[in-house]
Amino acid sequence: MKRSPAKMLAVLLALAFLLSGCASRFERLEDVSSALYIAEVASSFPQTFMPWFSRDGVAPTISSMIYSTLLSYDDITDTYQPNLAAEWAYLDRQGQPLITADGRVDYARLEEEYSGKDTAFISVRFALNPQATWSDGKPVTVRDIVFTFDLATNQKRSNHAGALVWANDLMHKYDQNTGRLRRQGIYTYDTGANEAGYPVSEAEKDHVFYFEVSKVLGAITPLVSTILVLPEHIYGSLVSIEQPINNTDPSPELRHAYENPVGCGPYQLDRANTNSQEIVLTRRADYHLKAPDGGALYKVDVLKFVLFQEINVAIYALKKGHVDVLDASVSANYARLFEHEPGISLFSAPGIFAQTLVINLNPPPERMNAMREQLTNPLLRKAIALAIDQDTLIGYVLSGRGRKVPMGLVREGVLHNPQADLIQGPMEERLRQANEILDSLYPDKDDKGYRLSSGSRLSFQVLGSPGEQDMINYLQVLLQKIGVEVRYAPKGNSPENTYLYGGNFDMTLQGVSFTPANVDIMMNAHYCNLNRSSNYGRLKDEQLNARIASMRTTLNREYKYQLVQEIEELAAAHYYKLPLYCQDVLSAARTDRFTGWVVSPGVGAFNMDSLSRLTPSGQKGR
Amino acid sequence: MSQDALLLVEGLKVIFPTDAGIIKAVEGIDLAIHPGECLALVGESGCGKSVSSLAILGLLGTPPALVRAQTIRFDGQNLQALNEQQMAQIRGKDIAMIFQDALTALNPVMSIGRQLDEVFLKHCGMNKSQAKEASIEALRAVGVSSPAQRYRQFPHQLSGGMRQRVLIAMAFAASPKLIIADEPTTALDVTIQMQVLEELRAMQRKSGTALMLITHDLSVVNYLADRILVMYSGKIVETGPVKQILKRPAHPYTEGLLTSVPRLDTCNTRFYQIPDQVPNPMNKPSGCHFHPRCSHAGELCKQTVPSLRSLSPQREVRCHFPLQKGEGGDSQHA
Amino acid sequence: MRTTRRKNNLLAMIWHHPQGQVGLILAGLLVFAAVAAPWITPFDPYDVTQRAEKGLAPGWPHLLGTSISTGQDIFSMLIYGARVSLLVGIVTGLAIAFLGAFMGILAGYGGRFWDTLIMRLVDVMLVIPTLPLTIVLTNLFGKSYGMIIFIFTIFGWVGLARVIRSQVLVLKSSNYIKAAQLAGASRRYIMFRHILPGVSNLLIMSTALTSAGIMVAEAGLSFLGLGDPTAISWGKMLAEAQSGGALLFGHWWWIIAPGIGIFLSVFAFMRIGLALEEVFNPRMKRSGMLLRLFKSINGSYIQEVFDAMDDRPETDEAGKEAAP
Amino acid sequence: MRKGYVLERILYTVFIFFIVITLNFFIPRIGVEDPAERYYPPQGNLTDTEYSIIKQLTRKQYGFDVSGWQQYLRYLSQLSRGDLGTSLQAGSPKVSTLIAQRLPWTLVLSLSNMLISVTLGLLLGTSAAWNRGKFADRALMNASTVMTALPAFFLALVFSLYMGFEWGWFPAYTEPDMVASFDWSWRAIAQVARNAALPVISMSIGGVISYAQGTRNSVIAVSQEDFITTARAKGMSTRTVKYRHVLRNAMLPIVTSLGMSVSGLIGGSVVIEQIFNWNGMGTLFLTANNTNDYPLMMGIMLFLSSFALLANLVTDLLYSLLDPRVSAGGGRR
Repeated sequence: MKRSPAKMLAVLLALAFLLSGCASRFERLEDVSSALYIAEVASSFPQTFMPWFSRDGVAPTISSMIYSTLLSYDDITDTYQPNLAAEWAYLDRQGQPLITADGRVDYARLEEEYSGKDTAFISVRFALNPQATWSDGKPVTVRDIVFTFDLATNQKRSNHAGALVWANDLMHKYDQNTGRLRRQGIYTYDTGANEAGYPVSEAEKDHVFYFEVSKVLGAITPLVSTILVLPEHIYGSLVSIEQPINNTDPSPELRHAYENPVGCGPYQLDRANTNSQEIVLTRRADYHLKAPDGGALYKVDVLKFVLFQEINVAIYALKKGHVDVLDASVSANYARLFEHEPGISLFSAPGIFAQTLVINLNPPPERMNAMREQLTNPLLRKAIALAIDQDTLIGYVLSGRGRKVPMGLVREGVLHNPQADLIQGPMEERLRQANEILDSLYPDKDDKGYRLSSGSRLSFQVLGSPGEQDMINYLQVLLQKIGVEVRYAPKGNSPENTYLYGGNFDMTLQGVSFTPANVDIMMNAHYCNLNRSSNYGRLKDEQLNARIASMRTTLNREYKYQLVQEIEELAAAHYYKLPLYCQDVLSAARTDRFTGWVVSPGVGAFNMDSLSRLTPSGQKGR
Repeated sequence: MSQDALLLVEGLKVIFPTDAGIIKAVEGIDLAIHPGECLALVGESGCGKSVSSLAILGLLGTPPALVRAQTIRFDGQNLQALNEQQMAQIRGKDIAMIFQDALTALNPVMSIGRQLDEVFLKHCGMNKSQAKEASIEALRAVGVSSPAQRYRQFPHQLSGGMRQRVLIAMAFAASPKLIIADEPTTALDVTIQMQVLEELRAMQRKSGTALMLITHDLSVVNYLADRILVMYSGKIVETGPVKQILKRPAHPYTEGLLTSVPRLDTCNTRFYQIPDQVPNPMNKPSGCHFHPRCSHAGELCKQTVPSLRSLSPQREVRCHFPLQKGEGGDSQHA
Repeated sequence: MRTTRRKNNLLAMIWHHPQGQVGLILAGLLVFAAVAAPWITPFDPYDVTQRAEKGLAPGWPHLLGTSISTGQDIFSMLIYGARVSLLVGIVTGLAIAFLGAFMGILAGYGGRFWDTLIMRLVDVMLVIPTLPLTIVLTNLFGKSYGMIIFIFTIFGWVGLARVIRSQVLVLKSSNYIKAAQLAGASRRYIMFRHILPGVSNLLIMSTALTSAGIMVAEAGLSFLGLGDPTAISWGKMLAEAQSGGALLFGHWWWIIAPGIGIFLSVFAFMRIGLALEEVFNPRMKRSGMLLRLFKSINGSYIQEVFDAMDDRPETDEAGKEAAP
Repeated sequence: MRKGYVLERILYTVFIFFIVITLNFFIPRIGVEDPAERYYPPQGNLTDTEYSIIKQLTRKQYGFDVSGWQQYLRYLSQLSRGDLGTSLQAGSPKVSTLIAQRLPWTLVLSLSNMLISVTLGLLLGTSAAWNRGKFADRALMNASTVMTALPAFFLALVFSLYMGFEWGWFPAYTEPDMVASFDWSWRAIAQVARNAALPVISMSIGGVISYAQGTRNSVIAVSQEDFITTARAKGMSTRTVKYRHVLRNAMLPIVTSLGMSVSGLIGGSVVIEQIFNWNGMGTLFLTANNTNDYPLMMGIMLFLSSFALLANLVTDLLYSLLDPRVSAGGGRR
């Protein structure tokens, strides 16, 4: 009797919860329209869509759908596809396009034309697609291009926007301190193209423009394929030196522009349905690119990006049918989960990042110690490289879902150099070689391994994130076989306590990816630049530096690729970044509403290619 | 004689079973209080006197206590046969209690006015405003200064003497027939003690209420009581009229109690102390419980429990070797 | 004197307390597991060569299966996890007892200045959100168990110091301290000879209870990934189970196993703490035991007790008649 | 007298608040000489000039371009305008805006947790105390010794595993459209209830038990007080004694612990929010931590501390209303 109120309350609460549990229903399962539900794994969604803002999380994906670049670049084939720019060409000294008969870039003539020393830059001509419009209906004109690239080169007005780095090779230069234009490098009808010797007719004045870029082959790719073009009619009046575009405290007008993006990409933001958990994009009917049959290039009307904090949640949502596709790679451990699941396909694409073991071979004097001193010896590094059995690592760490990487770190394509793979042969033989080297270096050996003359054991720490601990443990086992000890050491989660830039570590892990598009920048970053770049172990080799410099500046593409291959060999001989494996990209998508998913190297099931091939499967969701 | 007693208790026993053993708190006591009479229950702390009074009123929690009695009769009613609700009707109305420490005996978060009101509301059928008037009047009657103001105050805002007066006012509120006063003045300063005792006696005289006074302080007994009941270790060891017992104690324990009271008329420089401590209630000595501390004890005392023997019509003692023979006491009284 | 004698057979006193016995046995088992982990585990979870197929169900030889993410033997991880839990729990418990006693006694007996200062500090500490600050601090100073112990100690002394202070205030007004003061004992002497022994029971008891609390907190921090990333702890096991897909795969054993570890260690120390509380403070005895006693003593025995109180039959008559 | 007490408490709270603000200013500056070292944007292939520009800008952005004292004063004036700073998240949202977005969702969890814990705890605790030693009491005491050793996040995982994944009674993770599509319709409210079920249950089990145990012990302790005997001796009915005399006094320690749970109301659900993917302050904080968003972290810290302070103040004042002894002098502690 006395406990009845407590009991009643408990029963009521339980009932309330149970009843509410019955009301469960899911939007996607009832959605018959052509809307794709995409699970995004991120801690939060951006509320603003200034394309230059953020390179983290979902923002780049969304931005690339709302905005467009001048051209699209295909890493693998090293070719450009038109986007905002319908056509483009390097120009010879007379202003004639350097194009082969089949419409490709004529690299041979380019080299011929520009290799001399009498000119400081290459001229490039672009013609915009006249069909291209902004999502508010205004046409995309050369004014937008001028505004965008002018802004990107002016640090005073753009703050440290992401565009800063990529606009480096444009000859358009501003004074860092005054923000005044020092050298013009962009020309249109209105900004003196004809006067500068770049002919633009009256009829083309809204579509034709010229760039002057550094005399390197790598100059054009980042400019045309990474910088998203901004609408001049929106931002032109808002941005100034006082109110730079990438601003931590934007004016209300600027903020409004950030939050309500006007882009020229295939999709536009559906502000009404977008919120902190869901970003909704709708397809623009007037998008300038069309499918070969004249229909819409992308088959999906609506994209709903749904935010999940954690990959497990997203996988659960996919399994439950809350979403169509996961825009994140799935761990190999989860492959089993999808194998027998009807309506879900698991895709496997080769990865593009080679995981490497970086050895600190040149620590600053204050970071030097006895162990690190050993690592400066390439023979020791070679012994370590010999002992790394990629097959074992792929088997254990990736459950077999990965591929081997040669010493040159480039696995296939135009840059691949089979000669760079210095280490080959059966493992037993390699271990024997390794021990031979070590025996000659360290006469003091017991059953546990080698010792220095000081008596301390040959032992190194490998700095890694907690997720990499397991892999390092396997490395430990592999190197144990040749009597070298490595141990996991946790790295902090902020740059300052990762110790990487100060060279305060023995070894660490790093992903490396060299592609024709980035090889200019990345080879420099990985092997030359000592200042806060990816060259953690501070490799310094004059010959290599020179080779990379000429690789960056040559205008001969064949020669450039040849140089790249030589660099691969040179770098491999340093035994500096030792390849561990290349992890496959696993992705999963539901096939009950859409079929036609495709994957390509390094990319999961959700990609623009898939979007242009998806077809509704006709049957409603479960 | 027991027929006309206001309260008659026979064979009251209280035990507390605990993990370590059974505490025998009260081992069968008999007592009778007549209307208007003041009976003093005297003994050291832990002898079971407070427990007895609580047991009579049914205020002991069961558990932890177990209470047995042959008779608990009040005003012709068998209290043992009453349920909790009926007992509540008797408590406060017919039998009221005054507690030792007024600070802890008053609810700290209720104004004293409201605590007083409760009695009038419950037992006197008054409404709230009547109760308030009656409470203020009651406060005034026990000598609380500016009672209307005190009415609103909380216990911690009053002095010790004032609080005790409040308790007295509360006890007398419903004009009960019997008041059990458990060490009413122990917690007070000596000067305040006198004032409070004065008040208590005046109130008792005025209303003709019977008073059961529980104390260890013989001077208080001397001041208020008519009859004495000395308890030791759960048993009554001596009863009789106050004057006789104070003058001629028959039990060595009573004598000890008397000698330990500081007196102005004698020149003892040191107080007499009864040796040792009160016996462990869980493991009491065999025979007479007092024998380990008794200077007169013999072999008999260690083995046989002495029974309560009559010394004179009004006096009884539980001792194998009483100090006084019945006649002496009797003649004194006569 | 009395307290020292008590302390000598403290273990015995806990042992004789039914609840404490459970606690002692469990704690003993856990300590054994922690110390003997390398010998009693079938696999060494730190050794990658001893890993099995990922995501095995419980069976032989993997009693509790293997983890999905690494293929480590869950049973062995469970045993090894005791090390972290016990180490952090006990060390922090002791550190808190030390700091709490110091601060509490200083506040209670160090004079007005210290009292005000420490009590203000206590007020500030109580307001600061502990978990977020812990997260910030581990971020700043790196993740290690030393750091966790330090942070727990910094935040943990507050409650204990307050209790100790009020106990000291009670002691201070007690007669024997006053007597010692009158006798001219120095403050330091009184502090160490009288006050410290006076609060020692409280300290011993709270050390056990704080240790239990710290074990839960440590598991929570490890769960959030703030513990030593190289060590195997129960909290981290739970975090790995969550992030590694135990829920998706329905591998309940991977979640239950560390949960049992946490439960047993916390339970053991709580039992010991509560037993100490009751041993030191018999008034705290739980009513449930009393009542069970009521029931276990049969009615006739109670009756005997009551009967035995009566005066002997031969004298009884006399007494009855003599009664007025 | 009472006014004086209120004023004293308020002044004291302000004083502590000031200390907390100052601490909040200094903690993120521990060991930071140059914020550019700590917070500079993701690595790229920067040239030296670019890097030096970025450093300068970062310093300015964090206000490290002026001396320490000026930074402190600037911080104070910024706070006085109610500005908690600007997050490093894309789009530089205001910390206060982010908190305002997440706060209601955390409150949904913690308030229902508190409501359930307190009501059920009080009911169970008092009924156990009235029936001391009987079955209900012993069941509660046994449950409490077991449940206090089971941390809430473990329960949360177990519930999530069974009630969420295996049996599908409740969403194992917060449905992503819950926040997005919330519009105060019954459907939306039911959805919130459904999603909040598991987090709230796993949080409140411990809460109910500890409140029940606290209430029980408090009620039993008060029942043994002298004034309860007085009340019974006055002839008060059992009911009056229980509800007017015992409960009122037994509530006092409960109010204190209630105050403590209120001050932990917002910060207390970090782990649970993380497990159930609940978009509250806890996940906001963890996100800030993972992305080294110090302005956001410190803004949240300050908000939590201020909330706790306010809760403590209200508890103190409430306590003084319930217990007349407090405002007269001394303290409740």
